[in-house]
Amino acid sequence: MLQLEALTVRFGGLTAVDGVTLTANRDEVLGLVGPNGAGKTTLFNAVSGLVQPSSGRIHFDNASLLNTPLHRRARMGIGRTFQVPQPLHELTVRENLLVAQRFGTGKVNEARIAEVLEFTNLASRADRNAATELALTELKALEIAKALCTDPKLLLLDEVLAGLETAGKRRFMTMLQELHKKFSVGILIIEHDIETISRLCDRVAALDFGRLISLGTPDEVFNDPEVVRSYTGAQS
Amino acid sequence: EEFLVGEQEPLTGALARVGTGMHEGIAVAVEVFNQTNGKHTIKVLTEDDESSPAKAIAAVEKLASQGVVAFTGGYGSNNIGPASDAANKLGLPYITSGGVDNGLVQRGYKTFFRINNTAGYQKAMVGVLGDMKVDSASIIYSTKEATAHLAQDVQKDLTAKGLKVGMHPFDPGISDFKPVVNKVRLIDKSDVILMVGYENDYVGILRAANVLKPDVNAMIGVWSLATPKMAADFPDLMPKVYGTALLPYPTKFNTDEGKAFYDAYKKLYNKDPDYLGQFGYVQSMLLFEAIARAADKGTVKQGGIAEELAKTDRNTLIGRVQFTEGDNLNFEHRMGQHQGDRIEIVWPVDTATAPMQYPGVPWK
Amino acid sequence: MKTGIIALLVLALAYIAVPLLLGQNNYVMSLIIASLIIGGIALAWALLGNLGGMVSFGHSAFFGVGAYVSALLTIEAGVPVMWGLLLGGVGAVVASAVMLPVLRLRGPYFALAILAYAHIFKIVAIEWSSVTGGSGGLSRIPAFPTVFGFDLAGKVGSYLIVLTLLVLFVLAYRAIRGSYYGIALRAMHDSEDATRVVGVNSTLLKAMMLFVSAFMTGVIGAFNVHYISFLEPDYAFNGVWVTLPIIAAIFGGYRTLLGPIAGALTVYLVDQLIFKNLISSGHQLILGALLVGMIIFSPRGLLPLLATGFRRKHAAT
Amino acid sequence: MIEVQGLRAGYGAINILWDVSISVRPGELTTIIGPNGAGKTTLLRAIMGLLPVSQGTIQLNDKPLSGIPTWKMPDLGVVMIPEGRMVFKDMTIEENLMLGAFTPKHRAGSRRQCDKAYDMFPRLRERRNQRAGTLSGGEAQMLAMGRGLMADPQVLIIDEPSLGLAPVVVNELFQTLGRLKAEGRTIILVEQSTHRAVGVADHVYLMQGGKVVLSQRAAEVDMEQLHELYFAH
Amino acid sequence: MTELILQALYSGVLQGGSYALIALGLALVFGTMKIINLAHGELVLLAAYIAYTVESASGLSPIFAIPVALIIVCMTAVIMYFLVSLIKTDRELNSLILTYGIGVILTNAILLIWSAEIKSTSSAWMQDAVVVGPLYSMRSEPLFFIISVLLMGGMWWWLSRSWYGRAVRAVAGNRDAARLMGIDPRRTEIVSFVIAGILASFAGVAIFSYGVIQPSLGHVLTIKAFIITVLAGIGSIPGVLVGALLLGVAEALTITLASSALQELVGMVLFLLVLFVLPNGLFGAAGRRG
Ligand SMILES: Nc1ncnc2c1ncn2[C@@H]1O[C@H](COP(=O)(O)OP(=O)(O)OP(=O)(O)O)[C@@H](O)[C@H]1O
Ligand SMILES: Nc1ncnc2c1ncn2[C@@H]1O[C@H](COP(=O)(O)OP(=O)(O)OP(=O)(O)O)[C@@H](O)[C@H]1O
Ligand SMILES: CC(C)C[C@H](N)C(=O)O
Ligand SMILES: [Mg+2]
Ligand SMILES: [Mg+2]
Repeated sequence: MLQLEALTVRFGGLTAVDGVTLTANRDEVLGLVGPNGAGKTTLFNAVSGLVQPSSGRIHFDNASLLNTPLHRRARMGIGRTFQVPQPLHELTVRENLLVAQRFGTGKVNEARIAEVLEFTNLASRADRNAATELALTELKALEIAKALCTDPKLLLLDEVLAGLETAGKRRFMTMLQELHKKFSVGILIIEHDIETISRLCDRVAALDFGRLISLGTPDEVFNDPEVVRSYTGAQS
Repeated sequence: EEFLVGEQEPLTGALARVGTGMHEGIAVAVEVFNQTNGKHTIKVLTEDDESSPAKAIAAVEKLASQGVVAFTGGYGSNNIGPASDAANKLGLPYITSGGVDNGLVQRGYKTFFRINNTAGYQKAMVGVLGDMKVDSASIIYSTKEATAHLAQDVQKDLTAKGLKVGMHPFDPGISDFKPVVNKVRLIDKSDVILMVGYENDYVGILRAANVLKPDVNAMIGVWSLATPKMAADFPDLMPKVYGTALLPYPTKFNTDEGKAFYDAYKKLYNKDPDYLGQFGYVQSMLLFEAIARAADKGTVKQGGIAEELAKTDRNTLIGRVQFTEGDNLNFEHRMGQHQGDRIEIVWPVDTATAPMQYPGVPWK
Repeated sequence: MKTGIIALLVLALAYIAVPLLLGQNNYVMSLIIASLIIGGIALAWALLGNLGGMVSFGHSAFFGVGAYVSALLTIEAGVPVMWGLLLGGVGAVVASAVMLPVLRLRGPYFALAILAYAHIFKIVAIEWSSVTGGSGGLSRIPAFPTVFGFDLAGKVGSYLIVLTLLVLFVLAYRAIRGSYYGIALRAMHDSEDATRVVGVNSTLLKAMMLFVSAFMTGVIGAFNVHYISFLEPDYAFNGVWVTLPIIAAIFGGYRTLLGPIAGALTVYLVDQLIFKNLISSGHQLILGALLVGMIIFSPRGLLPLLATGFRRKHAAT
Repeated sequence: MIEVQGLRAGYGAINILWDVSISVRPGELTTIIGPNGAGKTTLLRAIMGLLPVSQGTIQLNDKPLSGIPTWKMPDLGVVMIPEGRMVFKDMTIEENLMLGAFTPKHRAGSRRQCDKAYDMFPRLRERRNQRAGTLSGGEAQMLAMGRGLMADPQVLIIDEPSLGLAPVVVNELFQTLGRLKAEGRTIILVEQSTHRAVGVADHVYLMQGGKVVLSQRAAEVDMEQLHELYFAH
Repeated sequence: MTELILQALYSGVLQGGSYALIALGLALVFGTMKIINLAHGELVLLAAYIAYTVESASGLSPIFAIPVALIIVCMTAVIMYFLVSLIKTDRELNSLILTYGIGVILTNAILLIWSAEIKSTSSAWMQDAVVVGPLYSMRSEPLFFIISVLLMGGMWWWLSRSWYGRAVRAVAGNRDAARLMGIDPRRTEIVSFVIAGILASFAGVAIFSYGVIQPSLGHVLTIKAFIITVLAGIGSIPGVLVGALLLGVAEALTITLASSALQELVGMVLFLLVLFVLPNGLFGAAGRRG
């Protein structure tokens, strides 16, 4: 569904993403790992339209995304979350979802919003101010809920699990697995916790210095010597 | 019988300086009129228009609601236009010396009167150049309305007379005149520089000229320039500079009216009157007299004041005033020159108080 | 429900009581009209600020363009004055289209870039004298017509026109604010990227707000020119057309629907009726002090301040 | 070294901490763990004076800290490495690091300290002139850590340092923490990965709902029991 | 023609020197605190009027007014900072409006104290011509040009080399984080305002020494200063000098080659061009786009 061909993003002299060729499918959970600064978030930014690739191609459902403005990518079915949660300011949780739905899908469906609220455990928080009255867990849930409301085919999740306590992490993982099935969305997730990735993902892609250094099942990737050297290190 | 007269004047804002000058003249007119007329008295209610057209309208309306029978005052054609428009709608006469735009009289209002116009200033500028027998002139003028019109009228006159004329408009916000003056110095190489602007413009131009010392024979301005205040404030810039003026300074008034004006002014403000005061005085005096005449005929409420004003024909401190469709076509300015700490009238020759010092510029 | 009744009462008061009680007093009427003019711009300014998240220092550009377009069309092309108002607004929208590049700018850059446009428009109005009459401006601007024997050019007529314009503006503002666009716009100020990735075309929305705000200001500019029958660049593009509305909007509460108008009425009337008599020269000093005080003690403005005061009082009793 | 007694604090009208008392001994690493929203960050902010205290006392070396503004803390040898990405976005990495040594007595050694930080996080050296605002999440976290060490603090208060770091870097981080402790520094560590935190700690506090629910020497901690407590709401 | 252009360049450069002096204070507060002080022009103007008062009361050259101006203007600046520091929410926007209000107050206070009349120096020494080959200027112009460049160099050295320079920028970036570094935000900010006051004092005396002042001038100065700050790019002192010279020269050339009526247009067009084409200014870092 999502195809990256030789995708490259440069910032001045720095090559943040370097010739990455990768496919993500609707029926899988694909993990994206790599050392800090490897270019994971930048890759997300290129797919969702926040940065312009320097070269290479991005196809979604066989249509090129290169000249597609950012807001239209949401309508095409690409939803994303941010590494640092970004609730829509000044709005309540419900309004956050209303905006996402109205502009992400073109119509408003209250039932669907109720469903998503329920699903992400935010129902009791629906009328809170999203930016000022939510705890970290709820903010992370809201990030996912917002993306869900745009009826995505593919979700880009940037470290949604980071900073969560163990129990919370487990709850979120269950939630992600369920939503993958229930809403039939493909998931591309960035995460540093190896255990989480192993449990959640069908396939894993590892980046280092912007390059794709390994791709395969979690086992294959985490045993790849290059990944061990640059990323996982000797497990202590 | 006491009559209320409204004065709408810019006492604050960009025109505050000139507005205050006018206001002093109007106050003197009240003083003189009330002492000499005997039968009627005038009380002036003053309203500040803050140099803004909308507030000028509001001022006129406020004064009308307080029962004034006519208006005197205003400065700047852009404020006077809407203000006199409002007065006209209310059927009340409006007399001024603060607006020289031709559009004002072209409206054909029966209630609008003014005692001066661009033509008078133009005559004085062109006239003094004739006496100097120059071949070329550079006009440095502000793009503001009254100044731009006057500059263009003068240019037409001069070109018709075969002079070479260089035109240099400037924006009112300009801070450094050196590049402008330098163009005159190096390109135009004119005999004289004509300045059409306001006080700060003159100071800027003269400053720049003082530095660049263009090879010209005279620096000639219009209103706001040949005043004792300018001589006092900028002693090094003013010597031999020309500007329109009606009377020399220090002045001796020969007529009875002139003496009365002078004394009253001195008494009220403890200083010598300047040209703004004269204008304010003259316009108001003409109005007050018209009110008195209308009162005697009992026509004040029936448009009598405007009728009486239209019939005006009188020698005043600024010469003979008659109104043709609201405009005083007799109006003719004179040209003064800063000579030492005096201001002498140097044009026209028959009223001159001293010969002009020509050629002569501040830096020579 | 309750607010609906209050709104109707206020409207009745404005439409019936004011003309009946004050209609004869030209002076008071002209003050009220002038403050409604300021209020109209303040409303348009606040709409752009509140919904678009943009502070403008250049609304005089729209005011001036609206005035010129309407004046020229009515003088030269014989367009009826009432149509002139509408076209003045359209003219301002066209002018604002030239400004679209500045939408990329943020905060003070946007504010001052718009101001730069206002200056440029003014210079164009001065220099393009064959059309605009140059710095001398235009004269013989047609006034409002007489309809069914009722002179709209008079004080009461003009008052009713500007009042109606303001009512329409408020309704339009309310409709936009309540729509999904309004919600998305509110979100956009502090989280633009986040808003965009859920599918909001933020540039388009901001442009729409600029257009709406420009349109309103242009209509007011056009109204003013026919009301006052006077037009020159210095006046039409004068800074007061933005400074007074800003003071009014901030004072009344630029985040509220009626704050800008309430602020304009208060500030302008108090200034003209009271401060001016206290200090004849420089009475704006007090306005400046009020603005400073308001920003420090109640940055949300007068109406929210009153509302809290009201609530507190009720809670106490 | 640091004594917190009966502390109540919060944000505006909302109170978060309820009578929290902790005691940090010199030269030890004290870890505070607890679920999201337990008030750990709030406690650290209160200690640093970033939040007003409504009740209770905080003492440093038996002297009350009330009335001492946050910006005097580094002078007293107390430095906090805040959670999240509180870096100076518009300044370069190097400038950010230098600011860590802002207090006059540390300025002289700032160059040397800076090199030490680069040695610890070589990635930062590569990027020394990059604007901090454009760093990746993990890089920003490294920068915050490096900056905190610039003033060579006696007391180090660290909030979730491993957040968003790659596993290799996390390993190094905990080694570094161990080394810092060995150098005799006092450390307060808030961490989400309970195992590792308890592993390096001398003393463990568990917080829940704004209260301390467990205080134990690290050696005595039974991880099973801890987890039970952790999930008991 | 060459002589004409040379003179225009020369006048433009000298004018640019004083523009730089006016702009620097604004650029400093903006660059360090993200606050656009819309009353900065009024501060400059206040200094100019103080110079006038000192000159007319004592007959001394306006130069001697500098100490007096420093005291009064810096005090005013500190009061302004105090007011700004009272802002509780949304400082970037509210400070814009607050300083705008302060500008209104100062303009009207100046009007009340000194009246609307234009003022200008009567010091012949200041206005005497200095002729260098084909180039002419008033004596005060090169004098203040040199002062301006010196002040700017000092400022630049101090901001880029000193710990204070880092501290102000840190406070602007993140107050809480700055406090954790041991920086007292209030103190660094007051210092910024005081320095802006010092620069404004010199600038004010400068414009009084070769120009004409009137109460409405403050607003014009603020806008010029902001244009230059944008040309420069945030936080760049060399940028301020270059931007100011560019503006001065562009204006002088426009007057010389076209018409002075277009002078103001130049600044505005330059301003917009730089915003669109070089969004970070001539020398600046990023930050003005949303
Ligand atoms: N706007 C930018 N300008 C310059 N460099 C940038 C910019 N944005 C990102 N970078 C650099 O690009 C590299 C990749 O950053 P990115 O955020 O994609 O990393 P990441 O893989 O998400 O890392 P992390 O796991 O730490 O979040 C980093 O080294 C970062 O410093
Ligand atoms: N600025 C704030 N205003 C209001 N409430 C806040 C604020 N910051 C945090 N809170 C609330 O205070 C409570 C405690 O938050 P705190 O950040 O101290 O938790 P924590 O233990 O650090 O959690 P985490 O592990 O998620 O970092 C939470 O409920 C949070 O929502
Ligand atoms: C001579 C002056 C009274 C003219 C005035 N400046 C005007 O605008 O018309
Ligand atoms: Mg990342
Ligand atoms: Mg925390």
